[in-house]
Amino acid sequence: MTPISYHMALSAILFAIGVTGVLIRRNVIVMFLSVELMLNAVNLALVALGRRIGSMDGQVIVFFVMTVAAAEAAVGLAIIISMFRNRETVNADELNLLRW
Amino acid sequence: MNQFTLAAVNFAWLPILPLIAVTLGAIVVMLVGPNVDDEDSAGLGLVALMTVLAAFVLTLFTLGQNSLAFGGALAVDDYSGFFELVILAATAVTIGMSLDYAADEGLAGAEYYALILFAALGMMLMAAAGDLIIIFLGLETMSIAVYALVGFMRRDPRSNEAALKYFLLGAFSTGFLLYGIALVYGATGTIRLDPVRAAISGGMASNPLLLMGLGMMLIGFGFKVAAVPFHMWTPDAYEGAPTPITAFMAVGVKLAAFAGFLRIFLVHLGPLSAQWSDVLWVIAVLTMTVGNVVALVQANIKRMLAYSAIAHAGYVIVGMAAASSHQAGGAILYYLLGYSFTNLGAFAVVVALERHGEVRDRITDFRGLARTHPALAAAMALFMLSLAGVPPLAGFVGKFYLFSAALNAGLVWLVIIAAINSAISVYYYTRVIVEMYAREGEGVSVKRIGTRPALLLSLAVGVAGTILIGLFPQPYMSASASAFASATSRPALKTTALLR
Amino acid sequence: MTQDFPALGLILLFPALGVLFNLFYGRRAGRGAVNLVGPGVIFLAFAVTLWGFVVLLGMPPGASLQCSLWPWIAAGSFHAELGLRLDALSAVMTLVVTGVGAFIHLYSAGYMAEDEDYARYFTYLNLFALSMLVLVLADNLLQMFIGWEGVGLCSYLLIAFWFDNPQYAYNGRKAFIVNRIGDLGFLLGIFTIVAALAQHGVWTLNFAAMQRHADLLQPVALAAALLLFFGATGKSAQIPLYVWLPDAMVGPTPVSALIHAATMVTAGVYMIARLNFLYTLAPAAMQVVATVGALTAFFAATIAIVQSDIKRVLAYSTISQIGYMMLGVGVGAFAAGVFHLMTHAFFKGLLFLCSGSVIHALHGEQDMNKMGGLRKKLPITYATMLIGTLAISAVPPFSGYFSKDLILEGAFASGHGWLWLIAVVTAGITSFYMFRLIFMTFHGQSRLEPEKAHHVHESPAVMAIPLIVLAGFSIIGGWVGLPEWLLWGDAFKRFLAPIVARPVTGALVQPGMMIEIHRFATGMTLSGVALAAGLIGIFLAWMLYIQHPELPPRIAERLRGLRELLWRKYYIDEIYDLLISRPLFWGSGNVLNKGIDRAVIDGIVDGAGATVEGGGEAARKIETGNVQHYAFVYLLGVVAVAGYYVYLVMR
Amino acid sequence: MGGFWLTGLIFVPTLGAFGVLMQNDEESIWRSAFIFSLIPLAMSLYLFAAFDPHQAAYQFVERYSWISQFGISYHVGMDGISLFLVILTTLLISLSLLYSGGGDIEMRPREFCFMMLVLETGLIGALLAIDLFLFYVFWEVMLVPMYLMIGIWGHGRKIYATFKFVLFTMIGSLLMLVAILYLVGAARAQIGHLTFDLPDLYNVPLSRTEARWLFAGFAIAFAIKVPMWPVHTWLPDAHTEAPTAGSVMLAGVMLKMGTYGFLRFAIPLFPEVAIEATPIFMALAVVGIIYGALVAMVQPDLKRIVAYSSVSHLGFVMLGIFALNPQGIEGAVYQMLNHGVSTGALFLMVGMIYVRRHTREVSEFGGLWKTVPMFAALFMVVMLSSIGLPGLNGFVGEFLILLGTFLHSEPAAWVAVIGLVLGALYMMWAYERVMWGPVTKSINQTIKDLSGREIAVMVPLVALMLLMGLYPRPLLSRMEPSVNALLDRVQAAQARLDASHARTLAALAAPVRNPGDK
Repeated sequence: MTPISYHMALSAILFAIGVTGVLIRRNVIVMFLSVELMLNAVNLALVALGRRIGSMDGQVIVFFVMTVAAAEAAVGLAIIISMFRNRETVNADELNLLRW
Repeated sequence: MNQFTLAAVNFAWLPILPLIAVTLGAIVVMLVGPNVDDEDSAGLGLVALMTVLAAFVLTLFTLGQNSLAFGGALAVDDYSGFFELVILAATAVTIGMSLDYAADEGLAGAEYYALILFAALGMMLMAAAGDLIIIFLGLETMSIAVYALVGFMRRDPRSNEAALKYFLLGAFSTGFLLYGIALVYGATGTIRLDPVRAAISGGMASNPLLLMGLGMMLIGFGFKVAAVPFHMWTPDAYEGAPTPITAFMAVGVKLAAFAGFLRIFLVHLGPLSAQWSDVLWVIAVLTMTVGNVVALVQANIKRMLAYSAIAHAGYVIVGMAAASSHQAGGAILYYLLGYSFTNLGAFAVVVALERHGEVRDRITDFRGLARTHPALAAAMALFMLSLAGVPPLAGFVGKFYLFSAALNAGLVWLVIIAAINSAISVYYYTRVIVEMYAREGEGVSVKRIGTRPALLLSLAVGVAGTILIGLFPQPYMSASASAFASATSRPALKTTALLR
Repeated sequence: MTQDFPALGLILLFPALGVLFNLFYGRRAGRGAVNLVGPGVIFLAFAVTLWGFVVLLGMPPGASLQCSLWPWIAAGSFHAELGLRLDALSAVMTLVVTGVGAFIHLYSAGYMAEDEDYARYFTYLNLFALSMLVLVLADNLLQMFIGWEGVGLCSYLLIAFWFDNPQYAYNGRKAFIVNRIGDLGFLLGIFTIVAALAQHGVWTLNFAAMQRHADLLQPVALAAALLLFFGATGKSAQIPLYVWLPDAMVGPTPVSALIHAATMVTAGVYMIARLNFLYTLAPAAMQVVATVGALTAFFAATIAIVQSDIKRVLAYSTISQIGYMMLGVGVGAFAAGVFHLMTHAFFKGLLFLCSGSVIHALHGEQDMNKMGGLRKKLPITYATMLIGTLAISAVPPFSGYFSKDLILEGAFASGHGWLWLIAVVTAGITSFYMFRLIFMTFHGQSRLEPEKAHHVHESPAVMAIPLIVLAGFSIIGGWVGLPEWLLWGDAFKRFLAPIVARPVTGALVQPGMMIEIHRFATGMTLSGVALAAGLIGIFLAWMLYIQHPELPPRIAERLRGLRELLWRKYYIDEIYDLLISRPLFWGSGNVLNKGIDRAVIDGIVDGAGATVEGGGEAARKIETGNVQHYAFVYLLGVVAVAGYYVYLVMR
Repeated sequence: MGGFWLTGLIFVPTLGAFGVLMQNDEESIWRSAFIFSLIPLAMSLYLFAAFDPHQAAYQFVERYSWISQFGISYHVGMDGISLFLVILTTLLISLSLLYSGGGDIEMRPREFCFMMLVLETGLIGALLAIDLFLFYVFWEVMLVPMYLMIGIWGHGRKIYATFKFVLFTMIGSLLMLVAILYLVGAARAQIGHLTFDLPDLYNVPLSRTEARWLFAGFAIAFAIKVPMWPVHTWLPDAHTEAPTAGSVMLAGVMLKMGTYGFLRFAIPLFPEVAIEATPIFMALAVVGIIYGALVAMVQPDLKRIVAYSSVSHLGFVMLGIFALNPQGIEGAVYQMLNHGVSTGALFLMVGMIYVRRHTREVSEFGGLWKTVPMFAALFMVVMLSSIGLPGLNGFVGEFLILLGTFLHSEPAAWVAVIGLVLGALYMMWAYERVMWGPVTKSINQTIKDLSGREIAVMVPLVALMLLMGLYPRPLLSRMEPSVNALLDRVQAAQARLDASHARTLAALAAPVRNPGDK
């Protein structure tokens, strides 16, 4: 079977991709998707570690994370929408009413 | 058997009764909400207030016992009790200052108060967490609710923007926290906190997984407590949010975040303090300095208070860096206590200044306030002085306690830096006083504070807390100390079987 | 032996009461009351003094009356009490102060008859008398300092009496400041003495006690003596601090007579005589005193030659005469110095009052070039002033002759040949410029401005009486000092001897011993020479100002440089101004105030503030509002933390 | 002994402050404030009478536990040094209130009286506190009302002045706080429990370096308050912009907090370091004396002149303190009182003239004696006391200080005496330009002479000047024991220093023979 380090490496890579996405994509929705990618990367790690340790906790957390992510998505999209209503943009660069 | 379960029930439900109460209250508010139109949402507010008070009373009953519930998922100790009480008080005050603010601003009452209650629920969970999952759950319950609250003024683009920024960054940092949790789990093989401590005290000081996880969690909490360099969201979110929510964030969120932060690091990762106190040393210096120095140049009171909140987080982290001192825990709790009351009061004044539509959040808006509303001005002056650390007010005694703890841990230079920082902070806090008293201005006119009992009450709580905690600190000090002690000195795993 | 004599307190009490009365009720009570009280209290003090004096005469030589008041400053072992002491020396001085003072007060009543500020005037004048008496009767050095500065204050107030003239106000301040500079010396002298005695566990400034422990003072005698003498140069207007006295003449003339001729300015001489036991321990210091005295006497006299303001002539002559006294005490002839002090008080007081009477008659005219021929119009003034002039010119049998003679004798006998010579020459110059004054004022044809000329009038009785009285003293005042081979011979010296000529243990020179001229012939020769010098002076003055009035201008023309030098008082004021005042003010204003205070210190302070604020401005700019920048900063933090832990692991 | 005298003294003003808040019409505000200020005055005078002049220990001591966890107690007591400063405080507060009621303060009298009385609490508390924490609390408390007084009732660049004042003092006091905490920690290591009680903190074994740092922590805070050169520049601004009563309290009492701090805390806590630091402080003091006088000389503004004169006078005080002998220290304490009385009076009179003319520019005046003789005459007396004329109070202090200095180090005294001449120079010059000469500005013809109220304010001060000048004994004798107690500590430290020097010398001389010796 594949050693744990592979899973860990993969999750790290996915996480990094997610982080990069948040940093470089201008569209807030895509940024949010990148965040979801980060969470899922962590999920992968959790599952892998759980399996290695041989406890259920890992998987259990994953379920929690997925639900929470869903809730987060709901609120997040709601915010984005109301934002879009007022400003007609989803471009991160244009969110600079509040600064300094 | 049957009796046993009964007993189990009688006993085991007690610790979560406050949580349940808050939840129920939230649901009730949500259900009856739609039938109430926004202008007189105050009624819902009162319901919420009642709920909180009920929860407060229930929490009092949980005090004194020191155990774990739900197989260790919840820690029922004075530590959680302490934080829950302060959080509930903060929630109550927040609701208090919201009552006619919400009506004034035409906010949808039902959702508003329900969300506040849910946020409170999350905070309490964080305070009571005995388990990494609960930490995570609590954090998210709180955060998601607060995201919504920050963006609650749907028509106000500033509010939207604040919410979005807070949300994006919040979710972003959740990732790191979660990653940290995962790694710690991987390293220690458990998500219960007590076993974590047990595991690491077995000397895994250089376990890469553990250290990395520790770092990641540190970052995650650093974000919530607004420690530099993870603070960037704070000013924007504070400025954009409805003012009562700003207060709620500045106090409630911070308290909850620190509750988790302290419990994990000071208590359960305490044995590894050598591995993180240096990081906190640096973060403390950065946080205090950036917070104070940037606060100097702010023109917007909410933004200024945001940076001041950052700076104060810095002082608290000074206390954490002093983990090696026996005083540290008590000092931090006491400090947070005083800080909460003072800040709530300050924000209450800001709320009092606002009037639907008009934003009265520039420092210059306070000009001449002493002439038009002497009482408000006096209260604000009191809070500013307390934040600046002028004796005999809460802020000063808190600093005093923290600094002596840090010196006790031998962090002389850190304390000197902190002292210089609070000298700097005097400048911008007194600037508000100067605006109110020294500068000649026509002075804003607002609805007489007397006509707003809830707000008046919130102010009164703030004033009373600021003065009493400072003037007669002994009881609060011993309370803080014993509360912290209860978290560290828990007898070996004594779970009450409910979900076993 | 000393005897308690509480009545001494009255000598101070009366003037004090006078001060209070004039200060609080003077204006309400009216001119009559003030004119009664002002001089009255001094006459009362004079009476008490006489009483004490009589008692003192009844006691064995060297005895003293005392009256201790109350404890004053005490800290640690140091303690100073307030107490009064009337012995031969202070008796003489007190008699002069109260006696001459009383008559000058009386004279003032007439002189100030037109001035509406009479109450303030007599307040000051009584206050002066009080301070002067404190100085004279003090039984310890520190209390003497109270009077010492008190008289300085009064002279400040009285010089600037007509303060609405800025020049007068300035002169007043100048006097006080110059005096204060001298007082520093006095103060440091006190410290030196205290320190020296304290080393041996002796804590006292009491004259008697200090005299008992004089031997302990030996190591610091020179320093202390010089420091105190520096104080004296200020008070008694000696080189280098004499510059204030001429300017002090802007005060009311009675003030010039009382303070700047008769009493205050001689305080320095009195102090040195008081501390003779200290000075005799430091011959070098006495050498300095004598030299400074002689030089001052000479230079001041030379300046007096060219002055045309009648009061300024007298002022410089005062400086010069005090120089004589200093010479006297400097060469160890303490008695002689004090003797001259006394006679000088008589005749110089008289001279000033006369000049005052002249000025009064001429409605404030002081320039001798605008006088002349007043002999007829002011007979009393003329007569009395002539007496005074003869006295100061040391023409026997007028008082000046005896006292000046004693000093010269002392100088010569103590082997200060050169100083003696200077003194003799000065004597000549003195009589020259004094008679120049007489001739220019009273003789020759009138040079008065016509509108003043016709209502020139002799002064009223209240002013004339003091003139006559003082004139009388100027004649007979010296007779108590007849040479020992004559009648009651040398009474004065014998009276003072126990005080000023007491052998001091460890002293290198024994005063009293050294100035005994037993050879009658020598004595006669000496006084003969001095007398000759005086007469020559008078003759020259007569030649130049009576016989050939046209000569002086030509001589002045011929010796323009010299005249200018004298006219400008050797440019001392200018030099001080250039070397001290200007740099002081310029430096304080530009270097200290603008430079260090504003620029440097405040610069640093505000700079620090600005730096912090600038840092804030810079740091806030990081908060761009762009959420991705925030995430980036966040990530930097992540990298740092992660990096740290990687490092921990790798280590 | 005991009773609640000191507590009353401290907190009656606070009660008064809130009592004043109750008042509404201006008249009753001023009256009640004045009456409330008279109570502590009376009490302090009673304590003067009841004070046992032969006892060095604290008197009228009260002690209650406050923050037991830190061993902090409400511990107050009075000794021969604080006694007089307390009386000075109560007196000046009453007089300032009496004066300010006469029209110097037009706006917001209620707040003003409130501040004044709170300030009194702070000042008296700081003077009587024996517990370091308590002291620090009062030390900060007195800062706030003063800061607000300058900010609210000040003139001109009052904002700049207030910030400068607060930041200067705050930086100092926070460093002091750190020092206090460190000291307490060190004490804990020795005696096992936390305590902020001053006596317990004596003789805490500290390494030389520690002691030096801690002393610095205290000394900087106090030096800023004094203020010593070169940290004095907040003073002229604060003084100049403050309302009259503010300047009076600031100069009269607050500055003394610095010098008092040296006497009560810095020196007795770290005598060795104090002894070592003496040359530095003497030098700074002397510089301050001369510097302050010279700069005062060239100020165009009467208040700035007086302000800089404070720098000079406080220089004398510091000089006396660091002479570390009875003459010096008693002189210093005495000089604190003198300065309080005379400078307080000066500020009051400047205020009186300001109320009349709304300017303090020297050049605006001239020939005032003609129009306001009583004012001018009183001003003369005050000035003379300020320049230390023998027979008035100023001289006693300055003489003792200079004598003490001379006994300690002659050069310092030699330079310091120059300050006397300069002092006379700038004061008299200013006086001459303001009071004498012709009346240049016609407006000066019309100004009124002192009102009854103003005379009532000045008379006690002038009386004190004469009394303290001619009969200082009751004051000096009461100070003596306390001062000696302080000096005993200093001498003990001196002995220790000498001993250690001897040891080091011995060690140098014979390192081989007795290696144990270090």
